[in-house]
Amino acid sequence: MEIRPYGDTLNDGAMQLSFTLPVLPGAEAKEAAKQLVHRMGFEAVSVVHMGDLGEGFSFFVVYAKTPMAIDFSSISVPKVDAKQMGFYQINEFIRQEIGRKVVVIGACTGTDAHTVGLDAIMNMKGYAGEYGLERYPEIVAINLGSQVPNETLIARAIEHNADCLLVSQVVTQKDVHIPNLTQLVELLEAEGLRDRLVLVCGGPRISHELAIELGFDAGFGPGTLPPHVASFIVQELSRRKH
Amino acid sequence: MEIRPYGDTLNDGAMQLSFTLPVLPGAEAKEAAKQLVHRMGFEAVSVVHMGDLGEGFSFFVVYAKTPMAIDFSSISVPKVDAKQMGFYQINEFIRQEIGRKVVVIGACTGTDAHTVGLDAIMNMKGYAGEYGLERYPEIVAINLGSQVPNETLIARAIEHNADCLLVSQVVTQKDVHIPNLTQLVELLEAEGLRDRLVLVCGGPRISHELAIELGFDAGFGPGTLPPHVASFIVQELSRRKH
Amino acid sequence: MPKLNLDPAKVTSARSAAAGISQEIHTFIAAHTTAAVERTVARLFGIDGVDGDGVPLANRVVEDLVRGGILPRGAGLALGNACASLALTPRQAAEQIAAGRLSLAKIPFTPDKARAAADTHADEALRRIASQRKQRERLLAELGEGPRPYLYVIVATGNIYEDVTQARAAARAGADIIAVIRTTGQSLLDYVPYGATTEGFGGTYATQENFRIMRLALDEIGQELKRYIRLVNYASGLCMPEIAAMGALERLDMMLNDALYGILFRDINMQRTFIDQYFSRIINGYAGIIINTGEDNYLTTADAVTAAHTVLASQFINEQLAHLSGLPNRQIGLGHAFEIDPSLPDSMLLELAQAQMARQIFPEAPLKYMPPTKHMTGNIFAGHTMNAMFNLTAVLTGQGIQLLGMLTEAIHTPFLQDRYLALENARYVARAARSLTDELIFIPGGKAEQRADEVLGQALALLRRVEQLGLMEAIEQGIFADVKRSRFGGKGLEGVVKQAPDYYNPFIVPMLTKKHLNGGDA
Amino acid sequence: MPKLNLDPAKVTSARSAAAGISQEIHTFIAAHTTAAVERTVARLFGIDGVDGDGVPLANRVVEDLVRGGILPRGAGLALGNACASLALTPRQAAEQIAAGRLSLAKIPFTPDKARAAADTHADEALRRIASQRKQRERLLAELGEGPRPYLYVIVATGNIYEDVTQARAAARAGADIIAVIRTTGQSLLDYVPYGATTEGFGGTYATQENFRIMRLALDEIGQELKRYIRLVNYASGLCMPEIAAMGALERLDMMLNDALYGILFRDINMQRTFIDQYFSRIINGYAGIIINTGEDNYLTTADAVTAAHTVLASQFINEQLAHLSGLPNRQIGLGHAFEIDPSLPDSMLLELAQAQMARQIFPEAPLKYMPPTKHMTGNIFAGHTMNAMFNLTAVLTGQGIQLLGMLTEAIHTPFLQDRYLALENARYVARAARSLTDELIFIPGGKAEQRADEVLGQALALLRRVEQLGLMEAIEQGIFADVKRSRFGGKGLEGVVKQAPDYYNPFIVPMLTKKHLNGGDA
Ligand code: B12
Ligand code: B12
Ligand SMILES: Cc1ncc(COP(=O)(O)O)c(C=O)c1O
Ligand SMILES: Cc1ncc(COP(=O)(O)O)c(C=O)c1O
Repeated sequence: MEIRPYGDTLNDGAMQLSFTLPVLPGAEAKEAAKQLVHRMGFEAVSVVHMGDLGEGFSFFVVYAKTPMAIDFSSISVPKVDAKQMGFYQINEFIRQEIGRKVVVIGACTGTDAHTVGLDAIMNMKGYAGEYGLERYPEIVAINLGSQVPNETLIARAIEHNADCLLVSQVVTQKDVHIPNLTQLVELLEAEGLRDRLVLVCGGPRISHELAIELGFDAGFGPGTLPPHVASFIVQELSRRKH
Repeated sequence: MEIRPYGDTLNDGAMQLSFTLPVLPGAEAKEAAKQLVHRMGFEAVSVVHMGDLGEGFSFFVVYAKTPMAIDFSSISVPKVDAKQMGFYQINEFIRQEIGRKVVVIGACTGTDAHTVGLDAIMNMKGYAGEYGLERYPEIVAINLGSQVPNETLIARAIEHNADCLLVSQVVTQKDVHIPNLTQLVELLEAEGLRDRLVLVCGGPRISHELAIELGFDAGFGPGTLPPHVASFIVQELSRRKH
Repeated sequence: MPKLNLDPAKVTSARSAAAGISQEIHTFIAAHTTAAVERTVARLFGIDGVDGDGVPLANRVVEDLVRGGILPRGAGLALGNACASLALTPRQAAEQIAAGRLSLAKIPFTPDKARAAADTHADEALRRIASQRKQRERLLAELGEGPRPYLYVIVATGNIYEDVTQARAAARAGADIIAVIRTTGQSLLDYVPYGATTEGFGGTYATQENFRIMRLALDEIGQELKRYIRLVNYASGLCMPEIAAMGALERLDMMLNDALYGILFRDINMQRTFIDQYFSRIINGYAGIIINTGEDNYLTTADAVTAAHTVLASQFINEQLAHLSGLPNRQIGLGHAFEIDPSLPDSMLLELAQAQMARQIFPEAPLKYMPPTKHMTGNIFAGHTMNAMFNLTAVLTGQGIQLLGMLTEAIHTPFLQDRYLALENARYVARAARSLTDELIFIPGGKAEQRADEVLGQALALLRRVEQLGLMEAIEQGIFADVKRSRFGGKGLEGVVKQAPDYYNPFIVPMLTKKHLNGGDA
Repeated sequence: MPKLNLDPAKVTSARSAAAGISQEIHTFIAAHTTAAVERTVARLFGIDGVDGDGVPLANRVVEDLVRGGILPRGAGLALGNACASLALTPRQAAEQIAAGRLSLAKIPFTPDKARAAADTHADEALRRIASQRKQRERLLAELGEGPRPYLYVIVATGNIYEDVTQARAAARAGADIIAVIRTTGQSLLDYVPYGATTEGFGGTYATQENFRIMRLALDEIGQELKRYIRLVNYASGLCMPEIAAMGALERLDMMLNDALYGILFRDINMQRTFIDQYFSRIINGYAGIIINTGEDNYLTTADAVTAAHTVLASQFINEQLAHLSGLPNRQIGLGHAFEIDPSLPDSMLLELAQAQMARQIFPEAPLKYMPPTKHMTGNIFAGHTMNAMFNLTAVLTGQGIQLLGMLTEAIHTPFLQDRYLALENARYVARAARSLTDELIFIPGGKAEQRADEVLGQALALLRRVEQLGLMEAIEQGIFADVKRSRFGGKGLEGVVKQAPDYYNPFIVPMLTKKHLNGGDA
């Protein structure tokens, strides 16, 4: 099924854009904005606003139509491979399938101090009506909090004989999360620990796809709830056992 | 000079987009949005919002970076070819160079009833501090108002022996203004009147370029003031005389 | 937002000046009829459809009356006469007329039979309309409705089927009212187009079939959402009463219907408009349809600060004329708008004062509050902020009907996403601020009160002047919206005729007396 | 927005509980010093720059004091002693220390000479700071400033030169205040980076050179715009007083400086923070710098409705601690925020009540009002509307400093266009609604008043509890922001030392007594 953006008529391809160009406002600037958008393949380009941002910058709002379509039926998104379970089911699963408590260590690593997302997954009180991992009787959940160096996280993992690491990365300016996450995987591999751990990351700009690419076992983005994460961890542990 | 959009770093290419796709929200829809924008040549595509519009439509806000640049020095914009004059200068010019009153007839043609733009140019009281053409002693300005058929406009032009027609087109949905403007030129040519008249159009989506393309002598867009238009008319008339 | 302290004497004087103005015009109206009024009677008699050339049968009937010189007697009697004499249904008569096989003037006229037949056919129509009205009441009782102000959005794709998609999505996103905007130019057509249409510019043709398609779609979604979704279309134009009749038959819930709009903004002849609006409003009134007046339009050509009083003056006139058509206050959706230049200091204060003033002067009217339009630009972000301030003003001053502003107002008729964002904006603001309505008060004697008093005073002076001149003369002098219209100029004058002494319109009395609507105007 | 009727007895009691809490902590503070405090003394003595390994000379000096065991006596005396004994400038002494050619503990100690030299060097610094303060006053008198609330925006590109471009553009677009946000992680560095920097994440390094570059840029643009543009940076962190000193020297106008922020949100040791904040605020006070406290941060982890009173309680504590550092009320920019979940009914009413309450309880403080952040999403349009409601609240309640929300808050640090749109939004709302401040009042006994009373009551109870426990104990119990911190945990404890009996800091007294600032704290 080929789909296109929709403004007010099916497949009209209508889209809104806004951007800044490093030139003073004027007829030429407006034309430059138009040509730029045109060159991207848009048609019926209409520059509906030009504003003076000062210091030789102009702001543009543009409406245009794209002839581009996408075959929706061909889209497939890698998804975390785990059956969704609830609080009781997960604890029961651990008792049945793993037979001992699962040790999970979480941290906001590097210089990241955004703990709210990780806390949503781990804290007793939980998030959006779902208990956090600390409340799970069969999980030992250790939250190291913010700005934890990768080295410290690994040291704690060894100390507690962890089954799983949960890493949160929220600051993504200039892609600062990428080297930070990559370094953790490298350090774990160097220590020969990578395969002993279920390695999970999360944050508003993290997708499962990205996580896999960086060498993690799973990645969780916005809207994640604690049981999503716990379901994956315990099923992955059980898979590895077998 | 090659320029690119600017977010917070020169040439970072950052742009904002928003659009609707005719699919239900979900992981696949989000991926489709991402791939679509990617296919347009954008990089670092980040789908930052997906909303449910109902009836099987989803709304997306996307930030992405374009690698595309535009050579600003190569941009040239066709401009109305006339020296800017003021109220007194224009009337003096008519007295000196034309030697009789100039007859200008204006109308919102077709089914268009948006008179404010045309009135801004023609009405006594003027617009943004500039008198309208009706106030010019050397101009006979006749404003036919709204929803004037092209045929009626031509009849009045003949009746008043007009020098110039001013046509306003504001409604542009489904490009309804294009056939309407084109038809006027065709009718005038059929009547052998085209060359006797300075033919001017205007409106929020009219550019000089478009006007020329459609066979007009000039086109005026947003922000036009009465003396802009009058300067052009009188200089064009004088050019034709010589 | 309780109470500006307004001078009740000024309000009373203004209302009585408007009543005088309306009475005077009414004397004129009562002695005339128009082609559109008589086409409406024909339509209500069941004469729908078009002939082979696509000309509506109702037009064919009236052409025949004109040809036969009996338009001044009214289509009701002529058709009643034909039906009674020839044992035809009105529709059959119309088909024969269109086929050139019948001319009404040629049938011997038997007044009593004609009148009785007219009443019979009228009664059928009244029953259909009454039952639609009761259906609306049933659905409202069953499904309920959104809180006030009702959120009102437009669809205007030009294609009724796209309109349906957009309307359904809007209802899901929280819209209470859907208006299908009309294509440009329709208001100047002296007939109503026919059938489902997919080709309009800046709007979709108002046809009875389009009304039906949208009504069905909104009823369906209303059932699903358990919220009655109201449908709006436009009466004003050269077919004002005809479209009102179509709206009554297809259970529209609101109609744009202004006594002056066509005159001022579409250059429709004033005699024609006054006569047409009278009957169209009688129909709206009977059908339980809320009218929306168009005072917002003044502010698209005039300045919202200096012309504020013209809005108020026009509201008074629209109110009084509506009363003469039997519209109760709760069906009079007087219009006004948030159109003050946002670059002015205190624009929000002035808007609040104006909106609150209107609220108090017309306490029972479901005021229709229009968003910023003319100061909207291509800067969609700045526009979205203005809309938020408008939404807040609407909520704080307890407006009845809140037409939502679109962030793309200066660009295109709304995209699906534009409407969604508008609804989201309005719902957030209402949720956040609704209870501030009872929490905040204006300080007595403050700027807001002074401003309201000033506007009221100016409106009163204007109304007094209009009363002296007479409304037609006042319009000829260009007192409203800076527009001058001559009594004998504009479109549609040819359709105006003086009633014959035996003129009869079988709908006026039963509709005014709310026949079949047990409990009077209930 | 005049006056919620608040119980003055509750306000007085809350303030006196906070005074008690602060006094108790002050006893502890007065007996201690820290590595950061002593590095600050060194810096103020002119010890800027780094050694060959990029380590700041100030750190080298303090390491040397630690090694020599004389940190408890203070860097002032040690350096004074060295300078007096060896006829060196402090900077020369520091360079020799860094080169390993000098150790302060090894120089025979002559207390009187040491103290006199310390006072001399201190006096030089005081004069420089005082002259910067006077320069600010001159510029303010000459250029004037924007109306209140001042519009405050951030730049955070990570590159000081891009920051300059963005800051200048923001000033043109109406910003009154520019804050250069700091890179992640800097607050945990136990030294201050050096020189102009172009590589930060989520912000730009706070260095003295970066301060200077931005100050120059803003002075220039201020001259052009004829409006003094204020500059902000962050003191809080492991180098709180050092950065405050840099700010004083480079004429920053405001600094983020909260007595609890580092403890709660950066896990910096509480003893360290209390001691550091005391001296840093003395410096801010002397320099005429307005501090910005960080109560908004509570609401990023806790709920803005249920934790509203923790904000108020913290404001009381920050106020009292600031007084102990000699800050007059008009330099105490207490923080609070518009963070109520927009999906809740009445969110606007609750925000207005809270903002107005803060306004009345701290009437002279230039309250710093923070925009919605945690409920901002990738829906930039909805976010822009929330920001408009925030802007309105800020204006209606007469806040002092209005930090503008960005429509892209949930996405990235601001783009040039984001900031522009934010300023446009704020300026429109202020222009439209400024005079409503004096036009609207809350009804007595209404929901807003009840809510304010409730929050005040809860804050009072909380402060009483903290007073009983002592502030350190209260933090250990997790009373603030749901965060528990141990007295001996967190970063930087190793830098805390008890003062020796002959400890001397040559800045405390002259700064508290506003030496060289004729007219006391003027
Ligand atoms: C709250 C907040 C703060 C608080 C943090 C308090 C705290 N203890 O966490 C404070 C005020 C301290 C703060 C500071 C800063 N912040 Co901040 N902050 C935010 C804010 C407003 C909300 C973040 C949040 O709490 N979201 C709610 C949670 C529940 O959502 P979430 O993190 O996405 O988590 C969910 C999922 O992603 C997932 N998840 C997240 N982590 C994990 C981990 C695992 C293992 C799993 C399975 C799932 C998972 O599950 C969660 C629940 O569904 C955002 C803007 C915004 N509205 O998003 C900016 C934002 C994230 N901050 C930002 C910045 C730049 C900073 C600073 C660097 C600014 C500065 N220089 O001062 C500082 C420094 C902080 C640092 N060193 O990291 C930027 C980041 C820009 C970027 N893209 O890089 C943002 C986007 C704001 C902005 N536009 O500038 N911030
Ligand atoms: C005011 C207004 C109305 C008023 C018009 C009153 C009147 N007497 O003009 C009323 C309420 C009647 C109206 C009705 C409709 N409108 Co209207 N209206 C507007 C509005 C809000 C402002 C237009 C305006 O006055 N601009 C101010 C003037 C000064 O600007 P301007 O026209 O650009 O003129 C300047 C230049 O362009 C130039 N210029 C213009 N004409 C000419 C001519 C010459 C010769 C020259 C030299 C220069 C020149 O100079 C002027 C001064 O600088 C716009 C939205 C907006 N904010 O732009 C919608 C808008 C134009 N309307 C629109 C529509 C669809 C309609 C309707 C069709 C809706 C309906 N179905 O009911 C109707 C029908 C009208 C019709 N038959 O044409 C759409 C058009 C969409 C599109 N792109 O096609 C808009 C964009 C709104 C929207 N988003 O839906 N409208
Ligand atoms: C009262 C009224 N009637 C009709 C219309 C639309 O009329 P037209 O279809 O002629 O554009 C409007 C404009 O919005 C109006 O306010
Ligand atoms: C008072 C205060 N200090 C400092 C900061 C920033 O600290 P850091 O640089 O540690 O992120 C904030 C957060 O905005 C704050 O509110």
